[in-house]
Amino acid sequence: MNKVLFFAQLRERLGCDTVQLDAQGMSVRELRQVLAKRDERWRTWLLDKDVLVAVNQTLVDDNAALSTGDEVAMFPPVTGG
Amino acid sequence: MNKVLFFAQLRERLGCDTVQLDAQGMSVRELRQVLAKRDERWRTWLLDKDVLVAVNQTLVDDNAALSTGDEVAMFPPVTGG
Amino acid sequence: MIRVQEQDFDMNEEYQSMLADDSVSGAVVMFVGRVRDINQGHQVDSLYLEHYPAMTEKYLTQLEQQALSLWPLEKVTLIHRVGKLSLTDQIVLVAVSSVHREAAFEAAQYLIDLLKARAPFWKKEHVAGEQTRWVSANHKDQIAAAQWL
Amino acid sequence: MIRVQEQDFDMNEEYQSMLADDSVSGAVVMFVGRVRDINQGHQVDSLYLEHYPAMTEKYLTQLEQQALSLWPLEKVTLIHRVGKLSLTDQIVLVAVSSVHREAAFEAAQYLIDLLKARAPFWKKEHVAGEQTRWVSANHKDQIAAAQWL
Repeated sequence: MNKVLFFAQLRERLGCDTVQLDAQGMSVRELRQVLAKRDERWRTWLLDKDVLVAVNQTLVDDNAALSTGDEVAMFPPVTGG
Repeated sequence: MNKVLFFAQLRERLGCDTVQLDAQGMSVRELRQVLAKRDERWRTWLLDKDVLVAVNQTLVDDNAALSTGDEVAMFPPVTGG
Repeated sequence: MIRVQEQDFDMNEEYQSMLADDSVSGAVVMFVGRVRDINQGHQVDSLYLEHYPAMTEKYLTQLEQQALSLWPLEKVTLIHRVGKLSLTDQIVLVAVSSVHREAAFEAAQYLIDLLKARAPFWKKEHVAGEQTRWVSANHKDQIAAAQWL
Repeated sequence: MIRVQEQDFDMNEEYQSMLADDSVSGAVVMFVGRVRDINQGHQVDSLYLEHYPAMTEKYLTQLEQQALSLWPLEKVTLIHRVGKLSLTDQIVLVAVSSVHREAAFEAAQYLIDLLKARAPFWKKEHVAGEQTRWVSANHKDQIAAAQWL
């Protein structure tokens, strides 16, 4: 199983903090496509090219492969500092 | 009349803080040549190309012209900060 | 040293503790980022800083290590606040000590540039006369970070 | 604000007073220069800072004005100590506040680069096992200053 975390605008727009699912063997791109199928809102925001993805707290690109237990996070561009 | 001030190594090497003389109408170069005539030590240090000259607290080059009352200062390259 | 915290930091305390027993550093550069009144054309009252705790810690630790490997530094201090902040509050402290000033200035700029472009913090502003708005990411910050890569 | 003084300065006090009533500045950059143990290959015990008082004041005032005209800054603070200083003592403070960090970083570097290359201060070090030596001017400092011109 995998945990997918959402932050900031993305969390608010989806109305969701976390989902649990099995992403073993998927790429990040495939995971986004799977989640986008949930409804129109998820589709709009998860396929947004500005969404950043981290796996185990490190930024990755859409080709990154997922294993069981990986913590995935999706979020908008950062605005700290 | 003019006051000529010496600082740091230059002051120590000449063994002199200040001289008073009339430099009216001289260039900085001429003033250095006049002072260099005092003795071998003055000659060595006043004609040193690294010596910096300020007139009325502003750095100038050897061509600057001097007027009565100008405060002249001569010193080695600065090392503050 | 990295820290992510709700409470304010005391710049002077960090400066003193960074330099304790240090007779080597000729240069210290400090940067403080603050909540300012106008941001992206909006009058700001306060803001809320959200973050991704596990990743901010991991990323800032990594950033500190990178700076220490890229420049001859004595110490690096990175503090970032989260939670509710008001106008003029301190948000972030970057402090770097080094034998020479060039390394200290470069490393401090590197740290804040990368932090702003990569560390998972998000600002939600409370704007005068409005509700709230998420601050939009600044393209300029991406360019500033990219110059180091 | 410029000051040339024998006594130490309190970095935090300068920081606080610089920011009093300022809700505009999102960025503050501070640089502190200190007496370090090894300089130009010599083990330093203490040093004596000589200056040309009328000219340091005139030059630093001019430098502050130049920085304010070159960058959109809120405030500039320049403090330089003179007289006898010991190992790890603070020598110089450059502090700059601005809406944006780029201006603050650039202006702080400009101020310290020009100060080091042009302001009439001279350091005489008391070196372990020796008498004293005048610090030699650093060619690198002339290059750092020249890049701004």
